[in-house]
Amino acid sequence: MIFKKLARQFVAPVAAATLALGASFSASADDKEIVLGGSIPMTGPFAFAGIQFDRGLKDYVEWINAQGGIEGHRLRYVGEDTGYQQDQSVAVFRRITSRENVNFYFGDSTAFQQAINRELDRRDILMTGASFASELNNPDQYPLQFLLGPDYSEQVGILLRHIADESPGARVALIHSDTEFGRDPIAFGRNMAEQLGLTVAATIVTPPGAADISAAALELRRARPDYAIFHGYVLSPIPDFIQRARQMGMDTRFMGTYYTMDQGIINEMGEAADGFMGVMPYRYYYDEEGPAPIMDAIRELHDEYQSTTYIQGWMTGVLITKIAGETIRAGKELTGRNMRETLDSLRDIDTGGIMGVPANFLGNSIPIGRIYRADVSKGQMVPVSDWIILD
Amino acid sequence: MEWLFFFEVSLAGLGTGGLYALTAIAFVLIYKATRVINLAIGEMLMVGAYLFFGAAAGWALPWWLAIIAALIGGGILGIVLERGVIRPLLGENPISVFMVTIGLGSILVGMVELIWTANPRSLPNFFPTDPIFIGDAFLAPKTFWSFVVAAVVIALFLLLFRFWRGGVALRATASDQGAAYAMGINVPAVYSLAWCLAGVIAAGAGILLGSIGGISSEMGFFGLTVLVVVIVGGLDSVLGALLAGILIGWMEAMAGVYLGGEYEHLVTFILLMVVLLLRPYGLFGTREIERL
Amino acid sequence: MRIGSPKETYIADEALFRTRTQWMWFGILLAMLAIYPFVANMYWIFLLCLISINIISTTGLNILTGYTGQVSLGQAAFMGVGAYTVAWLDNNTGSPFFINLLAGAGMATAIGLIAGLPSLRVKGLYLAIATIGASFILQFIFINWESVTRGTRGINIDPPRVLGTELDNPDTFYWLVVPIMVVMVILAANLFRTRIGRAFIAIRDRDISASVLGINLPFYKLMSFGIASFYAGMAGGLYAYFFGAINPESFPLLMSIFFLAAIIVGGMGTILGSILGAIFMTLTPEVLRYGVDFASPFIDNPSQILSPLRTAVFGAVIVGFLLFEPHGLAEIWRRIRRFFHLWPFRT
Amino acid sequence: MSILNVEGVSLSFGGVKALRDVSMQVEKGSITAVIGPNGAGKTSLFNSISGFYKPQEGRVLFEGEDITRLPPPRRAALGLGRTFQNIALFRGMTVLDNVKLGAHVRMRTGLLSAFWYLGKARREEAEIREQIEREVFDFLEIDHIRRHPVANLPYGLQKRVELARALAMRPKILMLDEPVAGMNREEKEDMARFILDVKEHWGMTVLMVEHDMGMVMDISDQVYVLNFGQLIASGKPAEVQANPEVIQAYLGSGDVSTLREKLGARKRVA
Repeated sequence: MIFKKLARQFVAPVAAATLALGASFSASADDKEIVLGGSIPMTGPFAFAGIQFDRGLKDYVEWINAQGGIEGHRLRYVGEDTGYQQDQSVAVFRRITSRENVNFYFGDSTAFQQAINRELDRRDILMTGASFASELNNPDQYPLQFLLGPDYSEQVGILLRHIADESPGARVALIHSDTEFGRDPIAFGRNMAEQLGLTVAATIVTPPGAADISAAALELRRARPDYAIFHGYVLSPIPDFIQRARQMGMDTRFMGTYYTMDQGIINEMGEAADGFMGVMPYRYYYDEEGPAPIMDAIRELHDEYQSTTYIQGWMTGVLITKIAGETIRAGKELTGRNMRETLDSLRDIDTGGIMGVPANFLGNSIPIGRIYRADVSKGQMVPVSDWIILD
Repeated sequence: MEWLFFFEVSLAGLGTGGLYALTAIAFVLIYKATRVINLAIGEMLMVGAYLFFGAAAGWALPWWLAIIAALIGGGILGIVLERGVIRPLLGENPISVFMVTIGLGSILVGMVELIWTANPRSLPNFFPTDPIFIGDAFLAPKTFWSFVVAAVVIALFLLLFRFWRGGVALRATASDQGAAYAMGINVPAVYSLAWCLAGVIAAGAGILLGSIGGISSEMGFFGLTVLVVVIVGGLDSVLGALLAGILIGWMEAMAGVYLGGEYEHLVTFILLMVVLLLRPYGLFGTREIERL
Repeated sequence: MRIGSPKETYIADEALFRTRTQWMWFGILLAMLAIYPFVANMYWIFLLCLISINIISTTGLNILTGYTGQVSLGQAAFMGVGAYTVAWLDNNTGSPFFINLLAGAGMATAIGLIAGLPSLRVKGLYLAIATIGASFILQFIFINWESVTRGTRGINIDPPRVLGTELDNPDTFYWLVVPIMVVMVILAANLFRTRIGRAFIAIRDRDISASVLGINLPFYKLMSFGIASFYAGMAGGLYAYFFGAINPESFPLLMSIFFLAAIIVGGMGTILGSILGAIFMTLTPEVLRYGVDFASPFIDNPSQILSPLRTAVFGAVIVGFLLFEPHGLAEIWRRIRRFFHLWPFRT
Repeated sequence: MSILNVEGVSLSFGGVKALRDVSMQVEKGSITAVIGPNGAGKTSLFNSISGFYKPQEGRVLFEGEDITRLPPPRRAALGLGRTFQNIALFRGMTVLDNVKLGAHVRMRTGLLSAFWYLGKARREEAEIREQIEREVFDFLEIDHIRRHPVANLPYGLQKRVELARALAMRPKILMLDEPVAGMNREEKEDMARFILDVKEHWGMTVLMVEHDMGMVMDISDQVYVLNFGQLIASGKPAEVQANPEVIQAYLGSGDVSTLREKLGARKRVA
């Protein structure tokens, strides 16, 4: 079998024999199908999210096809593991696009989404993905990409907005990892804090993969901030910071951005997580207020808690469905550029309740989020603000 | 306040330095006995931490039993590596052996990810959590206790090295292999012993490190700093490893606070380059004499 | 079976390919490379472009480590220097791509020479560790010299243009990268037909005797560093053009280890080894993917074992070759060839 | 006229004095031998001359020029060629490449030319090859093994290849460190013949360290005797042989192999 597969990929598409074979799997030539490719980090350091994206995307695709697809077109999802390595992500993209007629693509990292940008333009594919990098939120440079929520700067912006509302003039510390991910919103955050009349008490950088943050924790204590915003981490070293801060008798309120805000923070940190806040653009699985048909569908499909990254997979599906659906209705071909036009024309998108308010793109992002707080006694994240729309 | 802060940061740096020193001892032990530069030391440390995690979280053993299991596991790992891979290559070009340890590191990472996935985990906490104060200076309990444990283990090791028969055999082998052999010391057994002990020490260091900052398959990166520590100290010097470990731990903490976290590793590696250029065989290492 | 071929002149006997058969095989290889993009699909063309870039870098490292005996774990960082130079020129001067590539290689050479300075003081493993230090410092510069490197955000690079055509896809880029690769491999092979190449090998085998025989060790060691970095810089520049975007994380230490593994697997100190090693190491993950695909009905979560499996196999390949075939694939190849030379008379 | 002058050279490693105030002269076109019991400092003297060791005191003059501070490669370029006591062939190269490497200092190919292997590099390689074939391979009778890797050659041949490599340098003075050590009678005789030929046909100066008294006495013009790092005698072979201090040194050393060799030498001389 494996040899057959190898042969299929290797041998010229010009050869007659291969033509026959090729036709069998490039079924996408038949325009009744919409293909979503994906470089998915099923393994590696980002696997916790990648596995959930994959599940979410698969479930959504099954669900929407059961509903009759997108304007009569079946949605098909083709994803492969990248191990969260940029070269692998590119290789997977090349592999999938060289045998499928891809309309949408899901990328797994900022670096990859940047690197492949030129190729999107050439192949006329619309991309979204795991990255919320502010860098990508630039329609001039990245016309064929969109983000699944607020970019990292906007996430920090939403947090700062909340802080300014809650305690004007508060002292804020920014703690970030020395990575592309970590550095992303810092300059913006410092600016915005000043504009909002907040004081940036410290900006603390931790080296990538740092295990011991003793000295950084002392630095934090010296700054005595009212709030500390973590960015560029998933979990570690946040619990350690919080634990040390409590031991040092600090009453700083700690906050995180999207990828920190999953249930994991409660499960891993236990008691210490209580009161941890953060920004979340999507409803949590257990957030049942208001009409939310998509959330209902998810809850119907799964009895147990589904992570926010799983819901991010659905969010991808919902947006794709809107964009592709509108484009088809306008009688246009499903090219990246056409769909970008559609995206720009969309107003007040109904996300089926994943976001609590109608969504609007601003540039490439949807700058909407809400502040949630970890309530350990309930074992849940509870909303502490209304939906905040940044503009 | 500034001086207090300086003092606190210094203490925190010493805490990390203790772990560097401990791991460096494992490294030096292997180097002295078998002349192998073991780049997989960081990965051995990581495996130790994961074994502890597996025993404590997976099998739900009490933490002290899990530690014992992890230490034994680390020792076995050391023996397996030595017998399986290092011994067949002894006497070969040292560069081959060096590269084999790089390969081993990669295998260990792959295995750990296969078993436990690449998700970062946190270890059950087994240190007392009451804050420690030295005068007015605060010291995080984890840092304090891990430093204490590291210091005790190092002291124990030094005693062993000095007085125990196996330790004497180790030292004899390190100073002159041929002579040790002629004196009836079972040199291959000493090799295994060195790797085994180093495995145990590395596993212990891994548990300490993991209990401070959590574990992940990337924590082997710690080994690179340890490599700098032993180069700065002198590859074959236990004393050098101790002092350089403390020094580098302190320097990193200082750089992290006064320059910024992005400078932590930079100062380490600049120190490395300076030492290599000015004193290539480290502060306390033995200079190798070249022959025609 | 092939028999000895008498030579008319010493020049003929000193040639790169000494027999008609060798020339014929070389011709066939070139012809196959020329036909390849017309018969392979885009993905396989992509892979061959990637392999070519890796061959260039591996060949450079093999000159330094395999031939001259100076272990370096800085090859990826030097590629980074080449890539960043190309990216900067591309974005700021608009100079033509071949100028950029040469400038990238030149800049990498300059940095490589500086990074090679410790080789005058220390050797062997100490040197390997010094190169780790050098790559960390370079990495730091990539991240923090924002005005040039754009820091962690990375830089985008426009595809090279030849005669008005953008080489923006593997099937066009192929015609840039493969010829450069072939030329650079031949240059490397030539080097070892001259006194410079011999001096390198002499330094590896017995540096002190070499010195007494008239070889200026510091000069040739640095030259070797320079050449290796030149190759790395060229590969890095091509990498930048090929992927169209680079960031500091594009050139991790792991990549340097990859090249080191490639020369171990291929064969240290042979040009053929660099080629075979780079091919093998680039394709191993592909083969594993097919393997896991094939095994997928029998295992849980096949997609979740692939990348740890790759990591483990990567290590196992290094260990395995060092233990069982220290001379690498080139030696295996030689044995196969010898078998056919003598066939059918001896086996 | 002397080509090489060693003037009051002293060398010590830590506390150990390897050479104490050693002076000697090598006449142009002669065969000069340095003998002495094991550990007498013969090889240290050689290494001081070729530059691997830096003597603490004294000077080394080559053709009247002070070369004491020159690094080894510069000395090689001036015309000091040598072989090594423990064969120091480059195991990763063929016989031909090893010998070509000997000619390194005489070649001028630069990096660019080497890469393209056009013009200069190509011409120079062909010239050197032709010279080596004509002067060295034919002479030392090793042309049949030119493409062999040196690692697998028998000991005697390896010694010969080493000599070939030194000759390819076309040195003004050829320094041989125990050229016949470990050889059988036949191989020794071959080597002695080669050394004489080198002197007679090529007019090359030879300086050698050797244990084999027979050979030393047979072919040397001048002999220097070292013991405990000091020069204890010098002169024509016959004079040295008769010197009681030399006999004492050899007997006193209790060096069995040297004694045996010495006795063997007597027999042959007689």
